[in-house]
Amino acid sequence: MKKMTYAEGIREAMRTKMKEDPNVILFGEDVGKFGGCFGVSGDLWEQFCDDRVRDTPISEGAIVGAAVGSAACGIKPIAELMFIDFLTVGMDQLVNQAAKMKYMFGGEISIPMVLRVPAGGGIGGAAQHSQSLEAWATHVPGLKVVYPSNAQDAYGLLLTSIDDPDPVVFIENKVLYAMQNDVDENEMKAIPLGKARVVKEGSDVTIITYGRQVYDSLQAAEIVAKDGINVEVIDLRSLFPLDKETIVKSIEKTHKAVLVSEECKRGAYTGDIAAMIAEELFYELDGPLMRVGALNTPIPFSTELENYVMPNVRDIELAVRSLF
Amino acid sequence: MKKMTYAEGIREAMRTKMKEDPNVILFGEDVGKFGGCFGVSGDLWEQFCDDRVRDTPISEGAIVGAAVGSAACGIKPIAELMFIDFLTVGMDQLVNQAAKMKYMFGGEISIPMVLRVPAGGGIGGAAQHSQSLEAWATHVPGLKVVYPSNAQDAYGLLLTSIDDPDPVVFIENKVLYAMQNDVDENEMKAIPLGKARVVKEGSDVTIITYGRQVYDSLQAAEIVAKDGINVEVIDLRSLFPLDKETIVKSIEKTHKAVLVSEECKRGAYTGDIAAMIAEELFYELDGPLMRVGALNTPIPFSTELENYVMPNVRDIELAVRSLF
Amino acid sequence: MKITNEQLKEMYLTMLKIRKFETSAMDLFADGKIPGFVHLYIGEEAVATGACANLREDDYITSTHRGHGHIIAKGGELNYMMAELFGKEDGYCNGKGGSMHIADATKGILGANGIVGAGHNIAVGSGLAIQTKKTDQVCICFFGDASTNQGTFHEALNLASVWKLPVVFVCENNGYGISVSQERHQAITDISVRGASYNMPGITIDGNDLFAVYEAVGEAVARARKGQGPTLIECKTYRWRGHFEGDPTVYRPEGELEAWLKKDPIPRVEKYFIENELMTEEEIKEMNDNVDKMVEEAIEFAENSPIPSLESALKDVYSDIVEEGRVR
Amino acid sequence: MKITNEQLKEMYLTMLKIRKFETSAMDLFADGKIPGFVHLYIGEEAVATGACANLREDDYITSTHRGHGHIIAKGGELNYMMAELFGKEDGYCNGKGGSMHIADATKGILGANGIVGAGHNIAVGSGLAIQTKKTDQVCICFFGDASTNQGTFHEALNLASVWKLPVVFVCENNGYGISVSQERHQAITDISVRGASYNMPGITIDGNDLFAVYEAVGEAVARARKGQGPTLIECKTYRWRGHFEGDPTVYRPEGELEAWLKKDPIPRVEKYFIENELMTEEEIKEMNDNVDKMVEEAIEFAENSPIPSLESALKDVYSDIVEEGRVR
Ligand SMILES: Cc1ncc(C[n+]2csc(CCOP(=O)(O)OP(=O)(O)O)c2C)c(N)n1
Ligand SMILES: Cc1ncc(C[n+]2csc(CCOP(=O)(O)OP(=O)(O)O)c2C)c(N)n1
Ligand SMILES: [Mg+2]
Ligand SMILES: [Mg+2]
Repeated sequence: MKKMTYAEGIREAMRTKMKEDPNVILFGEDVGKFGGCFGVSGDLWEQFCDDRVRDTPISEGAIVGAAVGSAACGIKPIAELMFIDFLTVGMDQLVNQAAKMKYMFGGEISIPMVLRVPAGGGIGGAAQHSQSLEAWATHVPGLKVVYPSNAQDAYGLLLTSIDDPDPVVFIENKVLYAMQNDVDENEMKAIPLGKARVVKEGSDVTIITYGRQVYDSLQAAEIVAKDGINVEVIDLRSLFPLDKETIVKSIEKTHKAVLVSEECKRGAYTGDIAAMIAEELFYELDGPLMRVGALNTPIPFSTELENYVMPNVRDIELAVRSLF
Repeated sequence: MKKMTYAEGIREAMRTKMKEDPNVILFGEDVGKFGGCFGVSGDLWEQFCDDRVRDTPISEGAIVGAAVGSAACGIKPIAELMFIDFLTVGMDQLVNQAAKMKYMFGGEISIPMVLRVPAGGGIGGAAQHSQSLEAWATHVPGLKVVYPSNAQDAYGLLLTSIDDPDPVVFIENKVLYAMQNDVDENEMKAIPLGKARVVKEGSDVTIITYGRQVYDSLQAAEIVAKDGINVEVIDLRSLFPLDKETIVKSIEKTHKAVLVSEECKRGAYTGDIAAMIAEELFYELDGPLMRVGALNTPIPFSTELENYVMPNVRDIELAVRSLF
Repeated sequence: MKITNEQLKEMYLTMLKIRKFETSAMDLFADGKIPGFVHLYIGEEAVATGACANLREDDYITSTHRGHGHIIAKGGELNYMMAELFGKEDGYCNGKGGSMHIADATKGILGANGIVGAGHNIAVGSGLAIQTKKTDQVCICFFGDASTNQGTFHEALNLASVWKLPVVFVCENNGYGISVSQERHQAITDISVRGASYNMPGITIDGNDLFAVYEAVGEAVARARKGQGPTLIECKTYRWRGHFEGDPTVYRPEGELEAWLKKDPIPRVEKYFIENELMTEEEIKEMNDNVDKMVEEAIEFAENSPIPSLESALKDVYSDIVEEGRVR
Repeated sequence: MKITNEQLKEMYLTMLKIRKFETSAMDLFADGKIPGFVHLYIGEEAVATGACANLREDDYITSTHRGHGHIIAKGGELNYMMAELFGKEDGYCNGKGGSMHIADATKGILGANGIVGAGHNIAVGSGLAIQTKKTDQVCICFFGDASTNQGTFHEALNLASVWKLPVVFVCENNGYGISVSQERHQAITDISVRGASYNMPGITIDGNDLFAVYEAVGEAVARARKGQGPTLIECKTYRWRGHFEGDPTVYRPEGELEAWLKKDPIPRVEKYFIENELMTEEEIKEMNDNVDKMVEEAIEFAENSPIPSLESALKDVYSDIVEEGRVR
């Protein structure tokens, strides 16, 4: 066991792949000497130099577009947007190009690109630097969407994402960047997409979550355990492909579910999963499908307001309790 | 009663408001002399001239941005994007500016703009000209999202949208443009946002839908009526604000629901509504929440493939029957 | 740059293929055989032809909604193209793409594109791939005048120039973006002036002059291959048809089309052949007949190709995931 | 353009307000009193000041992430600004916006903006509103050098020029976009050359020279008021601090900051006052003391302002809809 931060997990995955394959390159705003706005690329520029770790102008359309075009020509680009909020600026290239090219062209062309995007609130970034926009990406056929919750997963999922022949939106949680986790050095290897992790086994209710909310969910689970409620916590790890099997198995056992994410609740991806459960597993359920998310507001600046708007342990706890 | 097409309903609402208020202006690509790619603006340019009906360069970012900026300065702009697919190009201005300005600025500034966007498949437009992206917009706090299904509603809802102090994404269905409906000339007036319409009353199952699928749903209802299944069909008309009251009332009566839209099913807005029902009305339900949508693929070009991918009457019929 | 007779004949053949393919597509659309949108290249043949004649098979192009000409000029095969326009199984995209989405990876054709301005940055990406692999390939990016007002144009040219990427930006200035004339969509006359914003060479040429296009693009391609960076070339031309088939072209001033018809790029080359005794009238006629046959064959190929199977609708969304289809 | 002594003193006062407000914000951020991101304007005061001195209260500006200077120069009030930086209820945005999102509709301040390049088209929209209402207002659009590579820059200038909108585009070229120097983000030296792409006048001036800024922007504003369309003005300047507070500025070549510190725009004006006997050393000192007091008051105001009520988090998402809050 050794300690590793989430940011290091991401960086080391990039390093591993870049050492392995000269066609893996990284670019984005200030990812070079500066080491990335959140320090994620760190020293990669020193190791791989200007040609393979490139600072770009502020042109998100060109960043995503260059990823698409280079991927179409046999490169494995990793493009970083500084905040997921800036996806709005490069959305066409992701949605109408990257996601659809393979299909539109009858399978002729693959787009093995990774788009890394830091998401979520909690750093006082206010409305334009704090969004959780994974639901947009999951709604686009052709995209894969990954959202790790810890260093080991970040490492293993990014290895896989870089090798994946399809475009992967790799969402990173800003607050987790600095969080240290224990990693098993013998397990530093690729993790397949579409395999959720049962973080905590339980028999009474299933919490389905991912990213930062895995930690809040575990805390909530601990709290209610004192009252004899035995919670199972599932970390989805990849939002698409979605590990339906693990979800089904858990709900067949617990018959209750709470879905938790940091997204504003209206239109959240958790809604889609809930809808899937309500359609396909209805007869397994013995209580409402509870959902916890952020309030339906932009993220406010003031720390107190932000904390109020964002979901927390107490919200999860209350949602779980409401089922008993 | 007189006949009016959906496109005419939209055009006449714009005409009414433009006559009433010199601050209402329309702009977009080819909306002037050309009359709009789908002929929606028609003769408005002849009536209101260059200053108030403006052709723009191909610059969706500038189109949406100009709407935001002019709205912030007291104009009531109606901006048209040629296809909702091009929202990807002007997404930042809609999501990070229009939707958030009132909130970020503490209520200081309102953005009374309407963004008109033709959506949906059915015209052989293929992957980049056929999408249904309403789910993205509904996920953004600060936006209102309207989706009329007929000429009278298009007229009445657009009147309201133009007057609304907040940004409204007004989604128009391409296939409906040419469809003629009976309109009641005495009822040509503003329709409040957030009021669904019960298109057909029924007692056995509720179909919740909007836009083009209202017609397919009615047909499916007719088919199953022969077997004694009495379907209630709700046309949401506005996706946000959502008329929860009408949904709740109906489900309290029928205890069953089928949600239908043209969106690809994964991440569809119908999922969010289903999740809301599964959370808040669980004990009213006596069967799974069925959802009908497009397959999770980009929209293919060939007519046969497109028809296969898009939801149709038969899919709705089967979903309804599965509940009995 | 010297053009050999063989090259010239090859280019002439290409122009004929484009012209005749497009004329047929026009008729087939009118007959209801082709669904969706069709944007024809008739009148602009010299641009794609002269430009692509400078490319190797392993070079790349990006194209637009008006892509048939580029694709033919880069070696696209008429049979597969026509079958795609019909939405048939043997089409380039197995019927999933249609006119606006034809690609051929084996020929470096990175796709027609339904999004105005999207090709620019894909071309930049292609240049980035070439630079990363350190080959001497190049990419030509084709685009229309009106697309140069899209933010992507600006971002692409800026990035290509900062990184000195091997991309040649070929603007087809046909005077319109749908109904909006150039003077109404930008306050400049020569789009090539925009090169200066990126410290990039920019020139304007007669896009209906095959020789001029061949030469200007040839120089730019040579520069790009040597790692000397991108170039912007504006080719003034005109589309004879409406923006898409069905467009009544109410926005055209009287006489404009007629004036441009006189500048038809094809007879200009024929005249050169005759005057320089490179081809006889008969040889020209024979070549025309051959191309007519090719196009007829393509139509037959398309007609005979099956409608795609419904299950195929579910394929190629991902490399490794195929979801379930309809029960119905 | 003649500057009266009163105007000049007013401008000097504005520069002092900016400098001292920013210096305090720097300290307060270091002390942990200000959360989030803070981008300071220190060193660039002459640009906002000289530019906005040409505006009336009913004119508009759009601003950036580095917005404090613009807002102060357009009449924003220090108390409300500081309270907003603290995230307090009496802040301009009731604590919901923070440093990057301050607006004041009553002063025509259309908002600082966290999205690089987003202000450009909002300014265009403002120009469109003015043109629609047929008033003689104008809008100044402030933006950085690196933002001129954003597609929005291109689209905005093109549209403003085609429609002859009353917008003055003022570029603050401080040589960097975060860590990337201008030569690494664009292949040009003078951003003003980009005006030519839109047939728009473009000039480059010394952005640390208050007089030069006042004059150049004054001419552009006059043109705009007369309906003669937009102008692009590039002001060469430098930010003394890191990109945001906390930035270690590893990317700066040695000596660069020191050279620019010598070009401090404020002593240049003080020198002018003394040399032309418009103000004495004492008067200058007094003015400085007054501004110090203003800023202290602003801090006190901010400290004393309450934390916003939690329910306020739900307000102002819409004009007419307030959703339910947390049960917790
Ligand atoms: C992003 C986007 N906006 C608008 C359109 C609709 N559209 C298709 S072609 C076209 C005009 C393009 O003009 P130009 O670039 O000059 O090419 P041309 O058609 O003249 O060859 C427009 C507006 C589109 N397909 N994509
Ligand atoms: C769309 C977008 N991309 C990237 C960023 C991150 N970012 C904030 S400021 C900045 C640099 C801006 O440089 P410039 O425009 O020159 O302004 P300056 O900071 O120098 O005043 C960047 C990259 C952002 N806020 N928005
Ligand atoms: Mg054109
Ligand atoms: Mg700068």
